[in-house]
Amino acid sequence: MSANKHPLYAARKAWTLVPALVMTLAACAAPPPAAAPAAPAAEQPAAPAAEMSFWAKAAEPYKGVTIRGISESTPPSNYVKDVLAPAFEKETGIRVDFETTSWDQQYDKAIKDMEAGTGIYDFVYIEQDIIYSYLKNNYLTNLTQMLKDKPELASPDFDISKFTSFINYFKDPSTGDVYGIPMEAFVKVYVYRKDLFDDPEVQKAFKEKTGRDLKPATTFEEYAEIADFFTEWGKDKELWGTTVQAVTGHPASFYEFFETIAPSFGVYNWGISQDYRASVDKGGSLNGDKAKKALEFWVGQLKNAPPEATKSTWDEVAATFAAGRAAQGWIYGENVAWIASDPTRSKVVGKVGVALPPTAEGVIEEAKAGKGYIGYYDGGAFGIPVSSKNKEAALLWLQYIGQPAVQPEWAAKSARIVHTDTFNDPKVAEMDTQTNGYYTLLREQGPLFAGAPPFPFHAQLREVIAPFIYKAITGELSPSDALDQAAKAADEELVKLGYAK
Amino acid sequence: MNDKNNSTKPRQGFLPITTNLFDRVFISVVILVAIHLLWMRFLEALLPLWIATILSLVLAVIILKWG
Amino acid sequence: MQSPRTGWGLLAPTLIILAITGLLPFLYVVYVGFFDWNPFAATKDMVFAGVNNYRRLVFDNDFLQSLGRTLVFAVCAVASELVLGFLLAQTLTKEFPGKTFFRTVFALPLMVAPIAVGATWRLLTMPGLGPLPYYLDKLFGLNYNIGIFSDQATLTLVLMDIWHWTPFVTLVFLAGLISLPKEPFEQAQVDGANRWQIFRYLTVPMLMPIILTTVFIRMMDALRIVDEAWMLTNGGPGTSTLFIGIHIWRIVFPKTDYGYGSAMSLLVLYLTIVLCWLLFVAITSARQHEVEGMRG
Amino acid sequence: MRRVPRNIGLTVLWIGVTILTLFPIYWLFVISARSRVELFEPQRLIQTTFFAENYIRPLSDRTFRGYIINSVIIATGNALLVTILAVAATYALSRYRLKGSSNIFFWTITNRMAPPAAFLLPLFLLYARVLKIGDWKMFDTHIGLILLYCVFNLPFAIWLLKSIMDGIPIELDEAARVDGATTRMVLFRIIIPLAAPGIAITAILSWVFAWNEYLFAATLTSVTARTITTGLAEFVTVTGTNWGEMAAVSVIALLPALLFLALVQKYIVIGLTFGAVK
Repeated sequence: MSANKHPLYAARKAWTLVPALVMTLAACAAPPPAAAPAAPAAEQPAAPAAEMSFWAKAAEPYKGVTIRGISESTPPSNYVKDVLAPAFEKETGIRVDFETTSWDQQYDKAIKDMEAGTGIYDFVYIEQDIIYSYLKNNYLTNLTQMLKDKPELASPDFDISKFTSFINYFKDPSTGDVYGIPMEAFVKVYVYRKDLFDDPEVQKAFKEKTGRDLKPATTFEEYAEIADFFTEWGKDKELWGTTVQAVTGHPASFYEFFETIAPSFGVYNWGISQDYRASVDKGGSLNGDKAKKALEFWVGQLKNAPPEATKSTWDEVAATFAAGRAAQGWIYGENVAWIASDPTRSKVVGKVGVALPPTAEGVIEEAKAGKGYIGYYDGGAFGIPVSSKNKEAALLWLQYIGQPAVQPEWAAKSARIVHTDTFNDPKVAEMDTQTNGYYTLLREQGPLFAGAPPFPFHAQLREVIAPFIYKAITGELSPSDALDQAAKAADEELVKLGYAK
Repeated sequence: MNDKNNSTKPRQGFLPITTNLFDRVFISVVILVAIHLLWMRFLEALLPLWIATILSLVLAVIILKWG
Repeated sequence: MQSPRTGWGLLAPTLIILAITGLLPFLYVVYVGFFDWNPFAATKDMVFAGVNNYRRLVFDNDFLQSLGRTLVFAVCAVASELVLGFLLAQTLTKEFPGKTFFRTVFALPLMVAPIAVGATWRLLTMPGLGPLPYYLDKLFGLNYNIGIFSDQATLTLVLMDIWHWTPFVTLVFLAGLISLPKEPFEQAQVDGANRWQIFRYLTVPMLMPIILTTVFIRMMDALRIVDEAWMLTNGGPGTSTLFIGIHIWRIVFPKTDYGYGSAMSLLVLYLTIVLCWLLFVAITSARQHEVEGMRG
Repeated sequence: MRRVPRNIGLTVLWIGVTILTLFPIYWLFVISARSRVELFEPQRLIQTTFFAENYIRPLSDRTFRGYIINSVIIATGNALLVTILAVAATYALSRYRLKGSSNIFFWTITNRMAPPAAFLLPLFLLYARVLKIGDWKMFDTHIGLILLYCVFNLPFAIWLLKSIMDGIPIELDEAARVDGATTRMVLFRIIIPLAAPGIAITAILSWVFAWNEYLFAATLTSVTARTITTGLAEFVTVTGTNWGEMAAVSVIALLPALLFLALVQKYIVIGLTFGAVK
């Protein structure tokens, strides 16, 4: 048989198609030359002339350096990437390559880089809950020390004392030295549908049913009552009584329980004791009565939540509330702003009420006395890995994003506040009205909330406990059994990790 | 072909398939791992692990030679 | 016969690249597998642990369960794909209006990125947001919620995998069916064999190498499914779809338990290789059989 | 006699199959055309409005266009490399009596079997610390991913091409050799033309797999070589998964693959036929 007569010989054309295709594709995908001018230039924060000369002068030796950073792709980060980084480059000649990616990816990559000491990243996003792990492993540069050592790099305009109390989470507890410059901060608050709560007819129906006046819940009994009522009332209206952030398989459900529900029942620090014990008989409170009551309450609210609750992370919970599918719920503060103000994303613009989360008896008093807390103060900062090879340029950059001049615009664009003064800005005041007082709450009640407990084993322990919470959600385990088993597993893990003796 | 070593030539031993040297090494390693894992799961409480090691090495020799 | 040296020369680049990107990391994982190593433990250093990781593994119920459910998933998915793929390939050997169009469109899922497949199915099945739960409830009164019911979640994952990979199986089978010699079939019809007999005694044996090869390549991929399942269910509800790939991911990433995760990876790799090797041997002997059968 | 109605039946069957095949993709498109306020409307199967912003925003974002270009470079580079290597390798495995060639064949395939998660750490170390020249690292480079994708594409390509090579009668080579042809001539004049459909399929499937890969790309790239699939993960954020834009980018990512499919659909089965014969 000769090659030419082979039946497949004709099909050879397919081969010639490949390069042609590739070229077509490349042509399609290539950007038009010079099509994207530095758009953000117009939004550049106006800085006084004197400061400009400081940045330019201090950055002189580092001109042309590229620093690289990584963060989660959030509105505050995207603002940094799109606005602040180009502005900084323009002033200093230091280029900022800023990688924004998903939440788990940014952790993984930053940790790999710092653990291996490769020095890929010159600044990394530090979420509040991971800082203690990073500090334990000496991943981060001491910024206070570095500013002292290199006064020529210290901006006259950068002042640690201008920050809100949130910056305390990024200090080494023993020395008070700062390791991260906060770039976002929120609290997880109780939100409710103001329009429904204020509706006379709804109020009447509620009064008839329960004998009480309809107002935002301050206790869990009231919360459950309101949830029951609205679930019943909203049966044919696509409305449910509460949101529950109860996805299984994703840490979001673990966080809602341990950072919001459990503390407001009086179980702090995940129920882990000072000497790192979890179960009650070893001195912890993870499977104590309060924790069990809290889990029972929370899982019990699933019946009042829309069907997507068990697939809901913080994203979907916010989306659910924004779609007008829940009468009340716990929502991370960074979402409150857009839910209350952005009509392209939310159906409940202008109908959102914000209040302190409901609490069990005595918890508010404990929080005020500084012995406890009622919910989660979340946020993140940028820090410089010890392995970075461009620490000086990165230090300038961190001061740049920490200076007062850039704060108001940034806050208005992405609902985050890290400076005390920012609260007074007119733009923020306007947002405050739109959200019915979220920013006032953040300012005045912020200290009642707290960040994650100072564990150097945050993610490790979370992964051990979380499956039991998942099983409580699906009903595979009763809340009581789930916490008993979780406490046992947590104790074993803490011994294995070498923290508990 | 002038093979210096005959063992790389495929042959039929007591194993149900035709094997060459690499195959037999591979089978030995697979069995070695399997024996150790099963030993740890079921027998280690009674007998120490090194017995498994000796056992699987003996088996490996048998397979390499006559497999 | 040409000199083996040219042959090795042609093979060398492949072997070198695979040695660097495949073998080297493998050796490193073997090494780490013998250590206790978690950078966020009280001691962040690697501590030699002998076979302790493996000792823990064989008693680790979470791991064994995860292994079990991965296997169940892979077998269910691949078996369904084989049956469906075979039936659809049969229909494609015949002429009917619109065949080319259907065949082309059918290959579409193959082109979608696994992570996008997961996202697509999540949008499809998300309660409150997806049409599937809505219409199942409206039309059949079925309470479909993959956030609560584990069997539904597993079933949905199997369906997703079928949707994604049946086209591939179908195309391979179609290619196989087209290339079968015609004569034995004509002869069998002359001899009065019925359809079942033709299928049982002619088609299946002659297609055996292809069937086995397809099982081989599909099993290999189904056992290490991560992206799609991660996007669709996150391993939930509870831990009911926590496949081994996701389980390892959890151990290695958020938990940063590098030693244990490495040991686990290796054990899974070991099991996959053994399974695939058995299939491989079966394929080789099936081919030999076929060759001998043709000669005989 | 029964033939006509039965084949109409097949058409009906395939219409059903096609609807099932297309519906998830259609839904992806529907979501990509919806604004966030429209998301919770599962009952609306027909999309009448089009929220173009989902497409405009990523497409007007320079970084995102960069991702697409990176994906094109990496997928194409990898497909070409894999195809060339696989042709050479399978030719060697098929035509030369190499010691332990079936073992080598099996070993190459095992490279595809590893559960990737644990292998990312050594790969990261390898790329960030070992494979570097001065300041240049393999980390976050196109060439790095092109080489890495060989790990899962080469086994597949070799598996596919090996049987194709075996299917080409060895007598053809021998006849050519008798006429004085060199190895290169045999390869280019006989083997490659004959195996062309199979080679094309190999290249296309490799391209698709490389285009779609997520995990390695997410770990081993940072800014300069990020691909479109890693871009997808950026939409899953604390402030709400941006399903609309994510779906839009998925649709965009699907387009080149679709184009491929439309252009080569004729050869897919022919290409596989060759491979499946033996």
